[in-house]
Amino acid sequence: QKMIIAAASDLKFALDEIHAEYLKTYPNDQVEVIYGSSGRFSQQIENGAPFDLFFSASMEYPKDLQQKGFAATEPKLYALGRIVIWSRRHDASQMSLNDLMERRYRRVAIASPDHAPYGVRAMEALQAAGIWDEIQPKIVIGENIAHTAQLIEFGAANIGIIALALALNPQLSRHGGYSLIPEDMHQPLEQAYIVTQRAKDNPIAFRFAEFMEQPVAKQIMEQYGFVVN
Amino acid sequence: MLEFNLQHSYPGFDFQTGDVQLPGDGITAVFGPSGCGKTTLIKTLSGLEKAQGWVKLNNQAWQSDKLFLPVHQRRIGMVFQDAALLPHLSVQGNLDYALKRSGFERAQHRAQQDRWIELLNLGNLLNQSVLTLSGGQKQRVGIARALLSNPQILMLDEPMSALDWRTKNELIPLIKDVSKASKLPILLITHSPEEVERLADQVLLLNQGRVEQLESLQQTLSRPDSPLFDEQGAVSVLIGQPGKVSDGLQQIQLGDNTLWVKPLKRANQEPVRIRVLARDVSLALSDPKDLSIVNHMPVKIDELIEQPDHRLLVRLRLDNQQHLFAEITQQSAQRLNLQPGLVIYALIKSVALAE
Amino acid sequence: MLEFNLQHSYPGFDFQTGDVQLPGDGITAVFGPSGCGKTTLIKTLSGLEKAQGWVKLNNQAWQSDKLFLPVHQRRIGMVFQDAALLPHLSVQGNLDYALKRSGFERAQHRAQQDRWIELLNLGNLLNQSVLTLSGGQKQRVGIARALLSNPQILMLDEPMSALDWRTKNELIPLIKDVSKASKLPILLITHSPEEVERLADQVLLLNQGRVEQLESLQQTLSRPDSPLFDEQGAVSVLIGQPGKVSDGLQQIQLGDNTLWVKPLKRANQEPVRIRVLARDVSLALSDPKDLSIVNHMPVKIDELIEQPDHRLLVRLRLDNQQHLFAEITQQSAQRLNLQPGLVIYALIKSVALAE
Amino acid sequence: MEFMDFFAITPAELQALWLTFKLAFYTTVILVVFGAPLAWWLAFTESRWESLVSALIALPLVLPPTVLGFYLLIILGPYGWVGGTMEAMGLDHLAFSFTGILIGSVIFSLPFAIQPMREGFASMPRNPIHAAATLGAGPIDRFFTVILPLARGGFFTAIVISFAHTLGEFGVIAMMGGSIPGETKVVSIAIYDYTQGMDYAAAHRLSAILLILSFLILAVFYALNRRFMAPLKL
Amino acid sequence: MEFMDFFAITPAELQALWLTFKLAFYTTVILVVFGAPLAWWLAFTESRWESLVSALIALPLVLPPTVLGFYLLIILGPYGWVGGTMEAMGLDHLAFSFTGILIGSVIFSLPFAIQPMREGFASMPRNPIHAAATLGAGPIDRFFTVILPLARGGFFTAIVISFAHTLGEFGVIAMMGGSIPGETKVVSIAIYDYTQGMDYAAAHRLSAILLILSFLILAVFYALNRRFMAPLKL
Ligand SMILES: Nc1ncnc2c1ncn2[C@@H]1O[C@H](COP(=O)(O)OP(=O)(O)OP(=O)(O)O)[C@@H](O)[C@H]1O
Ligand SMILES: Nc1ncnc2c1ncn2[C@@H]1O[C@H](COP(=O)(O)OP(=O)(O)OP(=O)(O)O)[C@@H](O)[C@H]1O
Ligand code: MOO
Ligand SMILES: [Mg+2]
Ligand SMILES: [Mg+2]
Repeated sequence: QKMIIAAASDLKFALDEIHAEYLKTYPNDQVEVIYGSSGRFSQQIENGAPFDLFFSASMEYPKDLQQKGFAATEPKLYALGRIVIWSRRHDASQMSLNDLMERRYRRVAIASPDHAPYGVRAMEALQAAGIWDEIQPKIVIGENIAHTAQLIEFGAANIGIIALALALNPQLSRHGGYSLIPEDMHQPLEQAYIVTQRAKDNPIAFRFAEFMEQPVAKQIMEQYGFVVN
Repeated sequence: MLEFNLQHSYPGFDFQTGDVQLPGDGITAVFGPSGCGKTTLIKTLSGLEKAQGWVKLNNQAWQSDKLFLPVHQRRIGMVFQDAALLPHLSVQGNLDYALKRSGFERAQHRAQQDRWIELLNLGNLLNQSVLTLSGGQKQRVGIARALLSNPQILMLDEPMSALDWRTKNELIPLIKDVSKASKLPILLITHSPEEVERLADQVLLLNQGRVEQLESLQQTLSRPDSPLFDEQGAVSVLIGQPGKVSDGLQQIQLGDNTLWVKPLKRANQEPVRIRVLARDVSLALSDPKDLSIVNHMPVKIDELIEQPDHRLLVRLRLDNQQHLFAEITQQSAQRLNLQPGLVIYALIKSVALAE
Repeated sequence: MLEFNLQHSYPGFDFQTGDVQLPGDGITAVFGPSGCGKTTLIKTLSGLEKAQGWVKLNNQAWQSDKLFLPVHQRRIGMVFQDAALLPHLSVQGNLDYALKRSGFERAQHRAQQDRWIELLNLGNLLNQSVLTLSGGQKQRVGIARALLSNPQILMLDEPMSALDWRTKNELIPLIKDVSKASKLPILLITHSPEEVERLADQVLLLNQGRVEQLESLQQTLSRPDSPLFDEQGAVSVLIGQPGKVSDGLQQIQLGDNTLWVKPLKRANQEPVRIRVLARDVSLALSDPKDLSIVNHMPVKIDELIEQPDHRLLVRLRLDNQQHLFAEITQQSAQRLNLQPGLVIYALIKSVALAE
Repeated sequence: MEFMDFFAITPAELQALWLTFKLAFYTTVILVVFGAPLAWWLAFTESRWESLVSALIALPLVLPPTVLGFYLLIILGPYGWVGGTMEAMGLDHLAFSFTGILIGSVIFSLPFAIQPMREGFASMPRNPIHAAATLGAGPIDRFFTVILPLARGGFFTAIVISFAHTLGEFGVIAMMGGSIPGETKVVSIAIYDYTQGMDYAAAHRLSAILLILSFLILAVFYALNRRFMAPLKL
Repeated sequence: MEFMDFFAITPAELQALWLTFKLAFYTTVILVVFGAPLAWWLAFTESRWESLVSALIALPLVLPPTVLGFYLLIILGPYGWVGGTMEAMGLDHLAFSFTGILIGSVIFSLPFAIQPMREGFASMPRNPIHAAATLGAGPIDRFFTVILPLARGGFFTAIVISFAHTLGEFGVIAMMGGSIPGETKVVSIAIYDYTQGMDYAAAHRLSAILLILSFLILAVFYALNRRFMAPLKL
C-alpha cells in the first residue's frame, strides 16, 4: 500500500518525525512525503497530481479544493501557526514589531504576502502595528517561509518575520533569538489538511490523518512550535 | 549524346543556350571570356543550379518539363573551378568518398586509385588534410576524385589552371585516352587555346550567356576570325598518318607530302593531330636550300586574308586538300608578290610541331 | 630591397630560403612546380605565417630575432591564390576596404579606383556580392583590391591563372608600368614561363622548399637547362632600341642590325624587350631570297648544345654581343654542317616577336 | 567504493541522478533528431514567415520556467486540452509523469537546440555539398557524410547546451512534475528540497556530485569535439 | 492607448517589465562584450586545458537556477566571500540589488553566450581575415570589419539566447533578489506570484504582455539578422 503526502514546507521537521513514528506503528505502509509551497500543491492537485493527503499551511487552499470537488474530506484544522521576529545577527527576543523601523535594520524579510500564508499573516501583523506602509522600502520577500528564513540566516536581510516552527529549528536557534508576535495582531494561521478525492479509497490516507490526532503526533507538533488543540 | 536547351538568369546576367547537341563521346571545349557563363553552363547541366529547359544524356532525360533527375543520379564527374574538396576529409578520404559511390567493385578500387595517384603525383599527400594543400595540389585531388567516381560524363571547370606545365602535359593525353577508351563525353572549360587545340573534338563558344557557335575543332580553326586565334594567332591542325622514325625525327604522311616532327610518344598506327601555329609557317617562292628548316611543302595559295596591324593570313591548300594557315607581314606578301592560285613552298620548322 | 632568410616547416614539408636579396624595384618571378613552396614563401614573408628567420624591406626590419612587425603594418599588396575576398561585402565594398586604409587622400580614391575598374572590366560588377562572382571575376577583384591598397610591395600569387588571355594581355604591361612608375618591388608567382619572360626582371626558382636559383632573367635565359624552357623550349630576350614604324612594322635597332617587329603599343624611346622563342629562329648558310621571313640577321655560332630527342640548341651571338638561341634538329645541323665560329644567318619571322 | 562512501549517496539520490541524466539524454536526442529538420528549414527557407516562426520558437525561453511549467501543467493535466484528450482516449494524462517532464524539457530547451543547429547549417560552405552530389551521394548520404560534419559545430553547441540545461532544469519540473520519486523527482528538485529543509550539508554534497558528474561528461564532450573539429580548423 | 487599456497594465507591472528588459539588455551586453574574448580564446587555443575550461564554463547551467541562486545568495551576502569583502570595504553586499541579480543573470547565461560565439569564431573562414591584414587593417579594425561580420551568426545566437533566457529568468532572481519593486522584482517573479496567489487572470494577462513584447523584439532581431546574413548565404 502506497501513499504520497504533499505538505507545506514549514512542516518539514515536525512531519518528518511524525512520519517516523507512524512507520513504527504501521511498518508495512509506504508513505512518501513531499514538501513544498501550499499554493503549488493546491494547483497540482487541481491538475491531477497523485497526492493522497495534503497538509496545507493555510485553510484557504483546502477549502478551495473541497469546493471544487478535489477533497474526499472536510478540511481539518491540525495546527495553528505562530509567527516570530527573528534575526541572526541581533537578539530579537525582546523586540516588538515597531522596533523593525530602526535604521540599523536595513532589510526586513517576510514571505510573499501574495501567496505564502505566513507572508499574509506577517503583513497583517505589520499593518496592525501601523508600520506596513512605512516599512515597505525595507521589505524583501522570500518565495516561501523557508526561503525567508534563509534570507535572514545568510544575512542578506538583517531581520524578518518567520514561522515559530523554523525559529525553533536547531539550524536557526543557534543564532540570535526570536520574539513571538502576539496572536491578536493577525488572523489565526489556521493550517488544515484534506484527503484528496483520488485517495477516497486509500485506507492509508485515512489512517495517517487519524494518526495526526494521536497524542504522539500532537506532542511533536507542539514541540516544533505549532499550537494544537 | 548530350542534348539540351537551358535558360537561367541571375540579376544582370541572362543565360540561354538554345538547342545544343553534343556527340556521345569526344571532348567539347567550352571557351569564352571570364564571366560569359561557362561555369553556369555546367552547373545548370548538372542540376546543381535549377534552370528552365531540358537536358538529355544518351536519350535518357535528365531534366524536362515534368522531370528533374537529382544531381546524384546523373553520374557526372565534375571538377570544380575551386576544387570543392570535402574539407573534413583527408586527400585519401576525398578519393574514397568518390570510390565508395562509384559502382566500381571493391577489388578494383586500389587499382583505379593507384593509376591516378601516380599520374597526378598525389602519393605523398594521401593523409594530408585537404585544407592544407597548395592550390595545384587541390586541383589535382579534384581531378582524381572526379575520375574515380566512374562517371557517365566529365565536366571539367578549368581543371588545369593551377597546374604547372609538366603535370598539364602529362594530364592532357590521359584525358584524351579516358575519353576515347570509355566513350565518355567530356566538357572542358578552359581559357587556353592551346588546351582546346590539343584536346578538343568540338568547340562550344560562349559569349555573354549565349552559345555563339558549336562546331568541330577543324571548322573553328578554318575560320580566320576564330576567337581561339585571339591569343597566338591562327592555328592549323593537320591530320596525318605517322610513319617511321629516323634520325630522331618522326615521319608523318600528309597525302604525298612528308612532314618531319618530333617523335610521337605513343606511336600506334592511328592518324595523329599536328598543330601548327600560322606564325610558325614561312613562305618561299622556291624550295630554299642551306636552311635549317626541315619541312618544305609545296602548297597552293587559296586566299589572302588581311589582318589588323599590317599582317596577312594566307590560307594554303596541301595536295591532300587539308588547309594550312601562314601568318606573314603584308610587306613580305608584296615583296614576294603572293596571289591566290600561286603554288609556293610552305616552310615549317619540324620542332614547331606539337601533337 | 627585400632581404630575407626564412625557415618554416609543415608536417612533411620543409621550407628554407637561405639568404636572399631582391632588388628594391622590378619584378621577381617566383617559379616552381605545384607544392614547391611558392605560396609558403609569400605567406611567411608577409607575416601571415610566422616563420623562423628575418626579413628586411628597404633596410626596415619586418622580422628579426626580437621583432615581428604585424602584417597590417607591412603594407603589402597581396593577391591571394584563391582571391580571399571579404565575403560579406560587395565588389565595391572590397575595393573601398582597401582604399580606406590605403593612405590615399579621399579625393584621389575615385580616380585610383576608376583606373583599375576600367582596366579589369569590373564596372558592371561593383554592386554584386563577391560570393556570386565567377572565377575570373573574383581574381580580377583581388588584383584591383591589392593595387588600390597603395602598397610598398606587391605579392601576387598566380594572379592571372583564371583570366582569359585578353585581360592577361592588358594586365601584363600595366603591372610592369606600376612597378616602374612607383619603384614597387613585385613578387609574382606564376606557372607560366611566358609570364615570366614578359614580366620578370629576375627569377627566383623554388624547388621542394629550397631556393634553387636567384638570377636575372637574362641569366636564366642564357642557361639552356633553365626550367623556364621546359615548356616551350629555350627563349632569348633581346634588348633593343625602338625606331620608326613603316608599312606596319616597327624598327628595332640591335647594334648594327635592324629587327622588324609588330608596332609597339607604347612607343617611347626606352629600350624594349623582345622575346624570341628558340624554335622560331631558323638558320641559313646564305641570306635567302624569295622568303616571307622578314628578319635576316648575320650571327656567329657560339656553341652547339645537344638536347634530348635529337634536337640541337644553337647559341648565336649578334654583333652587339647579345645572344640568341635557335632550336633546330640535329639532322639540319649536319646537313648545314654547322660549327662554332661559323657566321650564318638567323631568320626570325617578324610576327614571332612579342614584347 | 571509496568514492561512493565519501560522497555517501543515498539510494533515493542515486535514483534522482539517474533520472536526471536519463531526462537530459532523452531531451537532447529528441531535440536534435526532431529539431534538425526545423533548424534546416529555418536556415534555408525564403519564406517571409521565417522571422516570425523563429521568434515563436524562442518564446518558451521568455516565460519563466515556473510559469511555463504552470501552463504545461494545465494543458497536460486531466482537464487540459492535451491531457483531457488523452484521458478521453483511455490513456493517462501527462502531468506528473516522466513523459510529461520530458515534454516540458523538450519545449523548454527547444530554442537552445534550434538556434545553434540553424546557425550551423547557415554557415556551412555549399560547395562540398554540391561536390558530394556529383559524386553520387543522395540526400541522406549527403546529410550524414557531409552536412553533419560541416555543421557539427552547431550540433555540438545544441547538444551541450540542451543537455546541460536539462540537467539543471528546475522550474518546469517543479511545477508539473510533482516530485514523484523515480518518475519526476530529478536532482534539481532534490537539491532544492535540501536547501529548503535547511539540510545544507546534503545540498552541498548532492550539488557537488551533480557538478562533478556533469563536469566529467562535459569535459569528455568538449575533448571529443576538439578532437573531431581539429581537421576543420585552419 | 486602447492597447494599454485592453491589457490594463498596472504601474507596478510596467515597472517590472521595464526592469526585466533592462536586466536582459545589460546581461546581454556584458556577456557579449566580456564573453567574446573568452570565446575567442576557447576557439583558438591549443592549450590542453581548453576542454576543462569549457566544461567549467558550462557548469552554471547544470545547477538548478534556484540552487545557483541559493549559492549566490550565500556568496554575495554579508557572510559570503564576495559580500563579506565588500562590507569590509564599506560597501553594501550584493543580495537584493539590481547589481546582484545582474551578476546572477550573467553567470547563469554565461554558457549560452560563450558557446555560440566560440562556435562562430571557430567556423569563420580565415582567408578574409588574412586579406584584411594585408590591406592594412589592424587587430581592432579587423575585429569589427571582418571577424564580427563573419562570426555574426554566432554572436546573433549568443545575443538572442542570452536575451531571451534572461527575460524568463526566475530561479536565480527569486532566490537572491528579494522581490524589491523597481530593483529586483522582474516580470517572471510577478507572474509567478500571480499564479501562486491564484490570480490566474492577472497571470495570463501579464504572461501575454511579456510574450507579445518579447515576440516583437525577437521578430525584429530575426528579421534584421535575416537581412544582414543574406549576403553570406550562398
Ligand atoms: N549566384 C549568382 N548570382 C548572381 N550572379 C551570378 C551568380 N552566379 C554567377 N553569376 C554571374 O553570372 C555570370 C556568369 O558566371 P560564370 O561563373 O558562369 O562565368 P564563367 O564563364 O565561368 O567565368 P570565369 O571564367 O571567370 O570562371 C557572371 O557575370 C557572374 O557574376
Ligand atoms: N598548413 C599546412 N599544413 C601542412 N602542410 C602545408 C600547409 N600549408 C602548405 N602545406 C604544404 O606545403 C607545401 C608547399 O605549399 P605551397 O602552398 O607553398 O605550394 P605552392 O608552391 O604554392 O604550390 P601551388 O603552385 O600548387 O599553389 C605543399 O606540399 C603543401 O601541401
Ligand atoms: O528559474 Mo528556472 O530557470 O527554475 O529553471
Ligand atoms: Mg567559371
Ligand atoms: Mg600556391
